[in-house]
Amino acid sequence: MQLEVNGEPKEIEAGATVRALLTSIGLGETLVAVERNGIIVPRKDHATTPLADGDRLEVVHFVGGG
Amino acid sequence: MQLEVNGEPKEIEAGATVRALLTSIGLGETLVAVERNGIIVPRKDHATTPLADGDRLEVVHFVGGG
Amino acid sequence: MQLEVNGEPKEIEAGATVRALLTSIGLGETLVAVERNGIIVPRKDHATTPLADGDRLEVVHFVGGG
Amino acid sequence: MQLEVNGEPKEIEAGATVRALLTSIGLGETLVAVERNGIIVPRKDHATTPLADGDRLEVVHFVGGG
Amino acid sequence: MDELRIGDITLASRLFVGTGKYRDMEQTRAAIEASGAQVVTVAVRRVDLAKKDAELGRYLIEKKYTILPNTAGCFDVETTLRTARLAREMLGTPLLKLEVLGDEETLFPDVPATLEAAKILVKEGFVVLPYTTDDPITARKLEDLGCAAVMPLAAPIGSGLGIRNPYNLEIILTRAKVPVIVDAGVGTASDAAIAMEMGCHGVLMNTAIAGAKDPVLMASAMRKAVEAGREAYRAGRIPRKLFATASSPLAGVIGSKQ
Amino acid sequence: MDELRIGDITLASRLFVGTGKYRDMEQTRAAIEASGAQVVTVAVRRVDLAKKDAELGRYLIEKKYTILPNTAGCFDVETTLRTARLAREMLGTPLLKLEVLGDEETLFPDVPATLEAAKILVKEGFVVLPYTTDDPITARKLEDLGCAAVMPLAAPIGSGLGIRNPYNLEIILTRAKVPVIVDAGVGTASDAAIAMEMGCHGVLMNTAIAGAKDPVLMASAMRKAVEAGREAYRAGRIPRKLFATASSPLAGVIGSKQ
Amino acid sequence: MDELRIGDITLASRLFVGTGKYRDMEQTRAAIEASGAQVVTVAVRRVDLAKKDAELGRYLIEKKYTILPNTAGCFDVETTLRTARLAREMLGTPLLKLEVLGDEETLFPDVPATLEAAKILVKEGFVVLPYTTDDPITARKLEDLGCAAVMPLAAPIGSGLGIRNPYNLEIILTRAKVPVIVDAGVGTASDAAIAMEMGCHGVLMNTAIAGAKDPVLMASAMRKAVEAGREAYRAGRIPRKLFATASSPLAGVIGSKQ
Amino acid sequence: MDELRIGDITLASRLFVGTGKYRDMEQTRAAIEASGAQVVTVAVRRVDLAKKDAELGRYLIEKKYTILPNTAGCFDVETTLRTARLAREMLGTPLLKLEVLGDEETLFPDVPATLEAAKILVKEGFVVLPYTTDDPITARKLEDLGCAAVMPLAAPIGSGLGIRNPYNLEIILTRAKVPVIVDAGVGTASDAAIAMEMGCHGVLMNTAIAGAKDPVLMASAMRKAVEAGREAYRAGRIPRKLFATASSPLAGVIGSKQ
Repeated sequence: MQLEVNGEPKEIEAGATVRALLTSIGLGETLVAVERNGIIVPRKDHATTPLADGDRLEVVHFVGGG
Repeated sequence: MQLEVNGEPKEIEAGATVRALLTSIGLGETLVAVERNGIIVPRKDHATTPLADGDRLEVVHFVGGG
Repeated sequence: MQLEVNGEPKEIEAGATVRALLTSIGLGETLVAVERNGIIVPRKDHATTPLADGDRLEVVHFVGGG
Repeated sequence: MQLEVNGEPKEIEAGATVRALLTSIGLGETLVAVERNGIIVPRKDHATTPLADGDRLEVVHFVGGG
Repeated sequence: MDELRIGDITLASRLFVGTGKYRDMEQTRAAIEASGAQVVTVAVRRVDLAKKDAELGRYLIEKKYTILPNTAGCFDVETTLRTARLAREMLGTPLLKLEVLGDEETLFPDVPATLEAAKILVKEGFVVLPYTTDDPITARKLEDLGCAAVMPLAAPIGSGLGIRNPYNLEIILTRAKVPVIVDAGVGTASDAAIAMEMGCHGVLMNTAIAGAKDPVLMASAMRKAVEAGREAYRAGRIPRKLFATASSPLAGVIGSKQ
Repeated sequence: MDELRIGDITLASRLFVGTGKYRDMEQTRAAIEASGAQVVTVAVRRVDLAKKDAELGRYLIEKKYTILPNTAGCFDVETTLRTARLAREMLGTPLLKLEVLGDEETLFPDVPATLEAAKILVKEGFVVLPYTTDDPITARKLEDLGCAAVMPLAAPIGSGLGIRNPYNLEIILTRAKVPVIVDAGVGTASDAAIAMEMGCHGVLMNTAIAGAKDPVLMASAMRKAVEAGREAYRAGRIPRKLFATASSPLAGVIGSKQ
Repeated sequence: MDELRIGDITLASRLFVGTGKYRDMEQTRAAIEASGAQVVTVAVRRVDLAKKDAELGRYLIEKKYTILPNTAGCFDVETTLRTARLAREMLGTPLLKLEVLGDEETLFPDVPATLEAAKILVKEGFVVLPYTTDDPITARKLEDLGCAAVMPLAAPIGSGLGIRNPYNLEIILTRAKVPVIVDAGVGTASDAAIAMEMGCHGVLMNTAIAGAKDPVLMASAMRKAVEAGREAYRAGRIPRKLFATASSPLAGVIGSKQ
Repeated sequence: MDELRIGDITLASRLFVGTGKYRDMEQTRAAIEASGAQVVTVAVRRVDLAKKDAELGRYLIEKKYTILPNTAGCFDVETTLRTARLAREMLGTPLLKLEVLGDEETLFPDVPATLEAAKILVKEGFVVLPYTTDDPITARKLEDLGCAAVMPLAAPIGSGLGIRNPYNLEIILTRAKVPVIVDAGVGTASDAAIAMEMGCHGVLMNTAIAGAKDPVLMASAMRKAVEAGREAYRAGRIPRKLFATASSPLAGVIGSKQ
């Protein structure tokens, strides 16, 4: 299925969870946060939250800022 | 009937118009403006606008200000 | 004889007065002042003050300044 | 004999030296300096410098200052 | 001709004066006249039923001053709107000095309420001149809402502190497409001159004149200061330098060798 | 009548202007006239034997300006004294702007040399107006020597930095018994206004006018600024406060409960 | 012990530092350490899918810094709220530096949007430290909404202009019941010291350190400046006077008569 | 190592402190120690024959402070010279803070007398550190006479006004080849930091510390402020700009389109 991750299109197998997405990107679950269609997905729910075709995801971390 | 004019109670005969009120106060119609229950009463309508018991009126003019 | 006028050498006939010097330069006597060997020559004495060989003269006027 | 020490009159026996004066005041020789009639008396000469009647002496030390 | 346009008014004088706090009507008249101002601000207040007196309004109209009613004293949008409408009804003209105040201690504007009121009043056809902070974002929003000018404060009303933040004012001036009029905080003549030298289009004041020991003389001082500042702005001042540059020629001094 | 007395001269204008650095004689004339100044400074220089021209002096005399010759460009006492004497011989009047400069980079005065020259020139009968630093001790010494005024610099000559140290100037003003005229450093109109508001008795400038993009307009600005500052000083400004004071009455706003 | 409490955090250091604009992670680490700061701000940004790197976050957590995520870069309420919630999810703590910006040129806050976002985020349990203008009315509203501190700008972000309007800041300090932290505009050490001397409870900066030629040395300078300013505030400075007061005794000089 | 050399003395601390006006010897000791100063000024006064006490001198020598005797209180050259010679006789070292004062009200230096005394004392082998006005010409003359440093005042002694004329100080710093030490006028920590940030080589103060409500805490503040200012000067501050520059990246905010 097709997702939009951080504004860019991304293809992932149907039924993948948030955790699977993060893994596919090469990210662990600490020090990132995920928003799905405008709503936070709490870390504890990453493994149990399935994604759907067309989902818009934001995956963020901390960068230097003031 | 009983009005509230500029926050103070005022007694006036039933059926009086805005013009009559101004006259009773001793005011002409230039350089004042009248609001009745929160709505401006245009000067041209002073003579034809009857007041009702319980009306709240604001009668204002210019004073020194900066 | 040889004078120094405003830091420059100037030749003038022997016995010339301050007035003669000014005339030879093309200056009148108003709005200039003359110093001879460090001493002011008052305007009234211009005509009667003879110059001597080697005299150092300053002939000044007003210029724009602040 | 009669001295003036720091602007005040002081009586001391004839022939007294600078050192004797300091001793009589109760001062040692460190951390003070002595001027006699406007001239410094070096510390090494305190013991050998006799005072004379009418001498004006300044005996100074350090005080708090900025 | 160096004139200022606000809405469809054209002004030769860039000094706007208030009418509050004078000793009496005579002093008010003399000070306004000495100021040379063409635009004069007034407040809208309830007629005192005991001693009604329209002398001020009559005088200003007779002398053909442009009256700029304010909404001073209003601390919420609703009262502000009603006061503005009453002013327009009284005068028949849409010119308005918009003030929505935050609190009595500072008399600083309430920024969100000012924006909200400006939006409504512009739509109702008012020519809105809003009193605002020196925040460049708020100034731009007011301009974008259709205000005819922006009027940032120099310092608190009546404080006499002068232009406390020329940097913010400079940012506003750089970006504004409507006239920028310094409103509030001027203390003395040089404060007004500085505002004009920065490129402000006008200065509005009341207490600096009315509160001076001699208000009429101060009004004259302010007139000259605003003109002086404007002329200096137009004349193009010399650059600032750390070191000196002689004004008299250094050559030609006596005694020097050629 | 608010006039300034220096020596036995009485002046209505408190602006003193220089004549250096203008584009040409026509601009000089127009700027001086626009400034309203009555006292005009000039430098004393060797006649250029190639192109002598006394136009400036003639014009100033014809127009009845009070000419104030300076000793600008002099860096030692001897040259200063000789220049002063030549100026007096030329003009027949004892008025003198005394300058003994320390170096060309700063054009700051040489304080000991200025004091020495002032002492001699006062004894010779000159009416000495000395250019000095803003040092209150030096100002007092110059006054004690018999100078007719003291003229502390606001900032380096031609720098346009304005009054860099109002504190020193205020100390001088508090203590002086002769007129205090700010000489040098003014950059724009408000600088002149500030000097006058502090209580200075006059302002002397040249580069701020002659160096402006439009010198004649700047001359007019300076005239108004000096007048504005003086009037503001006399009018008695409002005190400075951290918090606000309303100019419009806070009572009588519509909608309020009695 | 002179400590600062914000929400339920207790801090010995009153310097808050950002982590942006350093050359590399090593310089970031060295500068933060030299600053002595305990609270460190970070931005929340999309993971760059090409080169993801969580080094900064890991380091700050490992070193037990208190991380203060900001909403920098957000120009509307919605994006701000979402960014705030992501930050909290990531960190597990409710501390938030709230920024809703007005435009990129000034990076001044959008006042109404900041107020709106603050209201929502406080309700959601965030400990909100809002970046704001130096407007005392807005500062009070933010406090009334339940913000844990107010953080007025001293000057535009990254401008290095220092405290451009100490008067507004002083009004805020006089009235605030929550800590006041100067955020943005500091350029050099004395700017930070001045803020603390005025009674500010802390200073937050990034560019002044990261943009210095030697950021690590500047970080040390800022640490000392904040401490110096705080100590001077607590020590009670001498009053300002126009005239002098001797520090050495005037009596007892040699040669004087008794 | 960032050290200051004056004559043949090498100093790690750039703060010079006076010893006047403390409550008692204990407070003097604590404040000097907290300041971290290595050079300590003292005055030379007549021994009070009634209660002679050399405690201060003994303590400073025991603790190996570098003692800098001053000629404070001297208003003429002769008294100054005699006081200087007595100080040298007492201490055996030629270090001298030269003060020749103009009057008691301002405690400004007498410029010609200071120059005259400096000339003589340098010839007599003193290492002369003269207190002077901020006049760049006088500063240069003192340097040319062989003074080991120049010490311009920031403001009147004990006034606490801070650096009243940074422009003059900057001119002096640009031109000086000997250390420039700000002497007098500092009021609080930021004043000292500003002096150091401008590039001054040291700061000398007394009243700002001794007159604070808590002198020992203020001494610590001053120590940190001088270090902060020096480090900031060496670290190279960011340039000042009117507009903003983001410290957090503007790219990568959530919700944005690529």
